[in-house]
Amino acid sequence: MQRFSGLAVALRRGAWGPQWRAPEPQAAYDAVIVGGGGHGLATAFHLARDHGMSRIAVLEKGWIGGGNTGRNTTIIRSNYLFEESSRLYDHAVKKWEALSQTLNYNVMFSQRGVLMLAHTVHDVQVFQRHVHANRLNGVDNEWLSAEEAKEFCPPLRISAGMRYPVLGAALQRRAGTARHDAVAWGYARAADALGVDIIQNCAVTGIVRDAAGAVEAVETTRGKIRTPKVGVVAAGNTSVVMAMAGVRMPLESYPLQALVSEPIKPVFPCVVMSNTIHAYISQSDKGELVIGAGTDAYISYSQRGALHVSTHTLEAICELFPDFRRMRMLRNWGGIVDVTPDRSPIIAKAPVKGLYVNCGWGTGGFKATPGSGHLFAWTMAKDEPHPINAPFTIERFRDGHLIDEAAAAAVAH
Amino acid sequence: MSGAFRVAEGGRVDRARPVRFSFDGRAYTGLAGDTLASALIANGVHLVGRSFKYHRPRGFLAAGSEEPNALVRVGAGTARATPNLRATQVEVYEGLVAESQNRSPSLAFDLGAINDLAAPFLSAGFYYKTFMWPSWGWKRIYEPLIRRAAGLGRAPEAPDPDCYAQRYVHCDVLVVGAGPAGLSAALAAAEAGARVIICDEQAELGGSLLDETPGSAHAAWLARTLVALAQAGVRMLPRTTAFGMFAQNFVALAERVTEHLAAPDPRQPRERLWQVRARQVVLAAGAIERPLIFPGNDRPGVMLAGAARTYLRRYGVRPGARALVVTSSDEGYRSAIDLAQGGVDVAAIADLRAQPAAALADAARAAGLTVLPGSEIEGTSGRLRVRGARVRRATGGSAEIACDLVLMAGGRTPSVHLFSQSARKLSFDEATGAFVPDDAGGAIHPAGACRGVMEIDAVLRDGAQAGALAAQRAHLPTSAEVLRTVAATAEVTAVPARKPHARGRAFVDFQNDVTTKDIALAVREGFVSVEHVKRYTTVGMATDQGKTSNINALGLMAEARDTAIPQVGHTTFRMPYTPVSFGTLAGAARGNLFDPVRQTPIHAWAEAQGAVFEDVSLWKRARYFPERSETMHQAVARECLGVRAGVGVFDASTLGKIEVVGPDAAVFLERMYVNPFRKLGVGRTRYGVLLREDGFILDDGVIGRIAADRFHVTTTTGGAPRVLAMMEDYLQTEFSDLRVWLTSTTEEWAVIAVQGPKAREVIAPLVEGIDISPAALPHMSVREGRICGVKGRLFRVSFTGELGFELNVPADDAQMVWDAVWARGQDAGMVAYGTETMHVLRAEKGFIIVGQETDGTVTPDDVGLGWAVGAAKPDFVGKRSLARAAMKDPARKQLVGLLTQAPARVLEEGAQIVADASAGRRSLGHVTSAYFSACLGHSVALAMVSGGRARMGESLLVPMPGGDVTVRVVAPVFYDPAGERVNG
Amino acid sequence: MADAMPLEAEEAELRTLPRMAQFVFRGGAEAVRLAGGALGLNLPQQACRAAEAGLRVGLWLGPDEWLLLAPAGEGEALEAALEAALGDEPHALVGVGHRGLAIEVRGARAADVLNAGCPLDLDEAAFPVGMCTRTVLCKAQIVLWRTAPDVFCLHVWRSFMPYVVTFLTEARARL
Amino acid sequence: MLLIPCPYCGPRPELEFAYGGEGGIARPADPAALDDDAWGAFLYHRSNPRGMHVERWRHVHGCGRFFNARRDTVTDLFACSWKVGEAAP
Ligand SMILES: Cc1cc2nc3c(=O)[nH]c(=O)nc-3n(C[C@H](O)[C@H](O)[C@H](O)COP(=O)(O)OP(=O)(O)OC[C@H]3O[C@@H](n4cnc5c(N)ncnc54)[C@H](O)[C@@H]3O)c2cc1C
Ligand SMILES: NC(=O)c1ccc[n+]([C@@H]2O[C@H](COP(=O)([O-])OP(=O)(O)OC[C@H]3O[C@@H](n4cnc5c(N)ncnc54)[C@H](O)[C@@H]3O)[C@@H](O)[C@H]2O)c1
Ligand SMILES: Cc1cc2nc3c(=O)[nH]c(=O)nc-3n(C[C@H](O)[C@H](O)[C@H](O)COP(=O)(O)O)c2cc1C
Ligand SMILES: [Zn+2]
Repeated sequence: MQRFSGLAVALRRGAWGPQWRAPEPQAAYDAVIVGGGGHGLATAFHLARDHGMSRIAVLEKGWIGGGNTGRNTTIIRSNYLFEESSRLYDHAVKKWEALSQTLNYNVMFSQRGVLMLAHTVHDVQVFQRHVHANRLNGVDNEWLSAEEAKEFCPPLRISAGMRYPVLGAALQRRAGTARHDAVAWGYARAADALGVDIIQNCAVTGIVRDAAGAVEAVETTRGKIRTPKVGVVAAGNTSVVMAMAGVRMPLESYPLQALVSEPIKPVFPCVVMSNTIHAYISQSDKGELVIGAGTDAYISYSQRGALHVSTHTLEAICELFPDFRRMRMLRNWGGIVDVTPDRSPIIAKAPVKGLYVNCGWGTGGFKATPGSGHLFAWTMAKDEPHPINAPFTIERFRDGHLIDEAAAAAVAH
Repeated sequence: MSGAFRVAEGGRVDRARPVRFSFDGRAYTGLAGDTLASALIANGVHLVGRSFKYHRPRGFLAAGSEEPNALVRVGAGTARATPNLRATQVEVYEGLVAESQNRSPSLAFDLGAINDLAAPFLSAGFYYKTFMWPSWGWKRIYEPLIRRAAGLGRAPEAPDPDCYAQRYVHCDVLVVGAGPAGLSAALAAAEAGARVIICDEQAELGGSLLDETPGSAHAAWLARTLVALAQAGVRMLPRTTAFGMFAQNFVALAERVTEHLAAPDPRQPRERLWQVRARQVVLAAGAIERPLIFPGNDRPGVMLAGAARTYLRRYGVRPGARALVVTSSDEGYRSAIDLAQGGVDVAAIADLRAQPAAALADAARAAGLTVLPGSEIEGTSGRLRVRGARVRRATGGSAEIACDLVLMAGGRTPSVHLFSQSARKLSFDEATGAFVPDDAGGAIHPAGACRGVMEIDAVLRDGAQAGALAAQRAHLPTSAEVLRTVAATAEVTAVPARKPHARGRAFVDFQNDVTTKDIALAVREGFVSVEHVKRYTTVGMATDQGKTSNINALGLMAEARDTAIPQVGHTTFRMPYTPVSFGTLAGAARGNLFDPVRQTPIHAWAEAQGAVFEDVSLWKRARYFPERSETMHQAVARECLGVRAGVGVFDASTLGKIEVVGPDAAVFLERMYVNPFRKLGVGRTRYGVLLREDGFILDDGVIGRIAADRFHVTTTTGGAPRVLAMMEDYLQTEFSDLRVWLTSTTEEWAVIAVQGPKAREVIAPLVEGIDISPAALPHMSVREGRICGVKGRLFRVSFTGELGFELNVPADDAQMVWDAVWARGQDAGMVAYGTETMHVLRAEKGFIIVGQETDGTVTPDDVGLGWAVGAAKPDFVGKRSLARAAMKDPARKQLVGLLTQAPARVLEEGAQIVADASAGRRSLGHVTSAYFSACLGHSVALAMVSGGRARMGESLLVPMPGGDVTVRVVAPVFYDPAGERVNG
Repeated sequence: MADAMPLEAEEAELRTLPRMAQFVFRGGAEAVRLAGGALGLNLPQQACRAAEAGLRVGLWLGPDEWLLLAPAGEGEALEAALEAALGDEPHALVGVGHRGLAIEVRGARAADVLNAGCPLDLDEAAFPVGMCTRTVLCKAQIVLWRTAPDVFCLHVWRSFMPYVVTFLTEARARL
Repeated sequence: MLLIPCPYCGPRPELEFAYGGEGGIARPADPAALDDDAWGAFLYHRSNPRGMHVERWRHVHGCGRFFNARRDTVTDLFACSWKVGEAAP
């Protein structure tokens, strides 16, 4: 691997080779990861690095990072309500803090702080419950008055005459954003250096099981590949892939939209989220305002959403930040998010031997990427979950042990 | 005089109306009809911006919405100044103030240009490779630096004072683009009787016809056609960009209504969003000229040839004195000849092709122009404006040609943006060297240049056929089957860019400073997919979204990968076509139009009393009624004591109400709620708990049986729509055997709760026809009768633990009844109380609030409502789920009361509960409600605690930032545990 | 309100309508027949159509749902008459005379004003006189009924009325 | 915004509708007879297909009726819709 550093950039003057190879698929691998998003690539990286597995392939039907990894609003935080969740997401935040060094790839993790606005008495109760729960679990989260929130984020409007006044906000200072594409590329480069084959334009079209029902191979658009272990990390397409093994999932896939403004000089120092009126906003290092919109009401694989969903979000943005009303939307896009009934992910063994699934991150899995890859690799390698992901099974939907973050916060960015 | 470069006559500007404006503080004069770009060019100004990354000086590339360079901030003051507007689209008006961007201290001398010197280190993706050492460096040094360099313009710094409007509209045929193709389509469709809308992003309809000399046949056709369209009732929308195309021909248009006016009518919206549902759409969006790739192709004075022609013919300005025309297409010749005729000295036509069409070359030579076939441009010179270009001849040797204008004619790229947004396929057309719409079927009809038809008469025919076909497909009677017979004529031949041989930086994406080298580097580093190259180099990601750069970038990628453009593919076209203001998309939704504000019939009274309100779903509810300078706690304490000691009145009108009527009403409720309802007597009420099918509490409320076949069901305020929707769902799809109908009566009845030991004496004189004695109207009963003379329903219920009544009266009569109650109550010391007091009173009694004690993870048993569950019922919604393993776990959280050691200490709602002081201790639960109880003289709290009912009497800890607070677990009823006061 | 409008009053005008007796009537074919007798009016069976007889109106809202309108004073008597006529025939009759209020938008540009927030095609060919339906006006639900080529009647739940009026007033000013 | 074919009212704008999830999943007549697996599957498992999807909609701001529809989840276009209780066309 060509090492990246400022010095190397100066010396090489652009004489760089490929960041990863473009290998032909081999006939067999020890493990196959379906899906070359951040989670899939991170899983492959950890399988290779931590578990000494060398023959690993990541199969990506399009281009790596082209799924939700490449289309999210990059909000990273760990101030979730339930202990299981905050442990899971904080595991990831800790890894984010070292990720550029781990990968030797600058993923631009920016701990600029995430403010979650409370607009009603009920919001205040809910967020204060989060603050208390997080503090007990060692996760930073603090309560700000409306005035303190405005000081932290000057463009925020907090006047009393608003339709939904700002009553205060929960602030996680360690939270922030990262450069989404770099996460996929950084993991790909690091995994490739450990010998992982990253195979793009290779869609998995079937999962072959042996007489005993165990996974034996995958069918792909580039031929059949034998493997005893298949890890499905296909986000919005999980139901489709799992159906290939005859497994029905507790998932629905919805279009989720985001948009950016034209780039402007820095005006927005942090990340602001309002679950009550559906506004999620930060400013990228290039200058665009990055804004998250909602999901459409119906399941869809169209990777775009309806106009009224974006307009609804911009109404909220203009209400909270009336200075931005003359700003202009530059580009809007959609992703396909796979949503579980309790809005918490599944990182688990599937009910088929040799089949593992990491899905259900819905509107909020980018933040979990480094942790998720680590835990899923563990689960695949040892054939049993790591204690952190042990609660995130498929069976919880049979037994009723839900981890219902949805009940506490409408959306989980 | 409106500038030294204004030609004596011609163009569509109004020479009788000079317009004064300023740019970077200097005053200039233009003419009505000018864009800011044409007015500046008329004044000889070409340096108008700095590029994003290298801060290179930039001028005008184009004359329309595809402009990548000339972005300016327009408008005076902090609130209205708008960044990143294209000078080529901004119409000048008297007093317009414009400013250049992304430079400091000035446009001519910009310190940021130092980046240009560092360019070798700033190649594509350099930041992923650097800034990682030392590990704290990113956060403390590099990121702040990078962030400071971000962005182009400055955001407005005060709230936008303007307003925006929106409109839905339907039509048979929507025509996008009003060039010759669009206009002839609109005319044909209108003649067939269709309801037609035609829009164009430009200030005038006409498209490329606006460049025609006045008096020419085509100019005359334009004038005639506009009149005919108006007469046919076609809705014509200039300054209106079709920016988004969605499924089923749903098209979003943004109209700039007042932006071009010096003194707009303040009632007019600044912009308007049109949401069009069109049966058929004709896309006649034209084509965009391509730049050529050569070193120094970004210097001010390097311009698209077609744009130069537009400046000359439409605006009457000469974009320069001496031009070198560089072309890889036939079109460069036409532009060169036209410009020469318009008084521009054309130094030469440098054709990159070895063998230009002989006829064209001859025509150019006949016009006195020099043609240099097989040329290559090795570079341009000049600092803030082009001074000359080096041309290498096919015959060998290169020469410096002095010029202040380099015009590029790289062929035209059909504008397929909207077609592709509609999720339709494009195919690569070798002749035009561009992607064109794949089919002309369905309900979307590309026409004219946007499908590669370039020759004007063919365009007119193509448009007319598209319009007629669209009308026919919209089911309008047309005499004969309409056919599309015009073939995509590649009038010009052009190939997308190849890498130049000459050294030096050649720009592909002008705004984002992406060079040919960046693209080559990306491919070399393994970013092979077109989408990867886009993201690694940012080509096509600037505010112009690659309108002029994308196709050239594809050519370069194909070359680097040694393949062809169709194998490279193209990036995804997304809305908006050009940027759209947030305000336009948000429309009128601000303040009280952001979301409806629902108020009860008593609201005005409460407001007059000085009530403080809180938001609960869309409702405003009175939270407390402070007297004089009371704090909330003081007011609440007074209100609580007033209710317990005497009587209080509370506006409960926001409670959801559903009238459940029909012979099977009781059976229906029995299946929906956990409680039994069949045997509930007429005139009796019951507290009902509603679960989701997964067994968790969704809602609760009191349900009264008004008649054998009629129930009055109440829900929580926020839950009303949800509960009704869920009931309809079960009724219509699962229990459709039942003869029951549901009607929302939330707003029919206002609800006045009168609570307290003196409640009966207060209401007694107001009630007619109902015996309200304890025996006749026991707790949990309901009667119909007259209250203050109007038909009402009187419930005897209590959410306070006191003797209580809820007067349901018609909403129109509510204030009258309230006034009567209030007047009667004065002798009894009546207080008006709000939701906060209501919360305290019910907490003292241990009554839950759905959403506060419950959070979607709570079963009836968890909150001590196991008694309500009709265990004998074979089924109800959620019953089966209660039998799952997790629901029987003894460690489930259960509702308990908590008492603090220090009586005055009020716990924080949401605070966590632990068993001990050890490190790593785990949460046992949390405080759901906590108040100071003025009646009891100490604080009370409700909490959900793991295995809580088995912990009665235990001491637990509540960790707080200042230290743990010790609490004792008690039963969740603090006041009147025997429940005798309701009988009062 | 009036001076903020660039339109001539007759182009689009908002008017509050007098209070009416209103009922939601639900039931099957036989109930509809019996109710029609008591009402003196055949309830429309065609989707989204209104039927009128004198001052009594039946608006089709759903396949088994009608909104009945009558002069304010007739409410109690009409209710009694309907219940008597319907007897044991399963049905639901619920008084909603206080739940909603009605306003009228009239004038040559009434449809344009409504289309600021109502996504329906209000061309007379698509939405003829006599058509009625529940629909939305931006963020409020309304019942929309075209009573004449240039006149629309809107039934709105009372707490949404300030929103609807503000919305329409603003829309009218911005046409 | 989709144009949704209400079997009672005809094609109407999406804003008038509420989505009702996958269609054809009837509530078991006797839930108590189901084991936890079957009950969990009824509650939560969905086919979530890429392609044709049978789903429920309610014309909530229209006639108020629930109905069934078949829609392609890739193009979002409706193939047909039918009333509750009717057979799928
Ligand atoms: C608009 C939007 C905003 C969001 N905002 C945030 C946010 O602010 N914060 C946050 O934490 N999260 C956010 N998310 C969620 C986050 O993006 C995702 O949870 C996360 O990126 C999922 O990563 P992944 O690697 O699992 O999935 P993906 O990146 O989607 O990767 C899955 C990959 O599988 C591939 N694949 C699918 N089927 C097959 C097959 N049959 N064969 C081969 N390959 C296949 C796909 O092509 C894809 O590349 C947002 C999502 C969206 C859409
Ligand atoms: N100007 C030139 O030098 C030139 C070059 C090549 C061809 N032509 C001629 O152009 C004609 C082609 O006519 P045409 O009608 O196809 O194209 P056109 O360029 O004349 O008209 C297209 C119109 O669509 C508008 N438009 C594009 N996208 C839009 C959007 N999203 N929303 C609203 N408006 C949008 C443009 O502003 C333009 O007015 C031919 O006659 C051809 O000879 C002219
Ligand atoms: C955080 C973030 C910032 C983005 N910034 C830009 C931008 O500045 N310009 C741009 O054109 N697109 C931007 N995009 C959007 C991408 O161009 C693209 O639309 C998105 O990755 C989805 O891919 P698709 O549109 O090709 O389907 C951004 C995307 C993300 C996730
Ligand atoms: Zn309907």
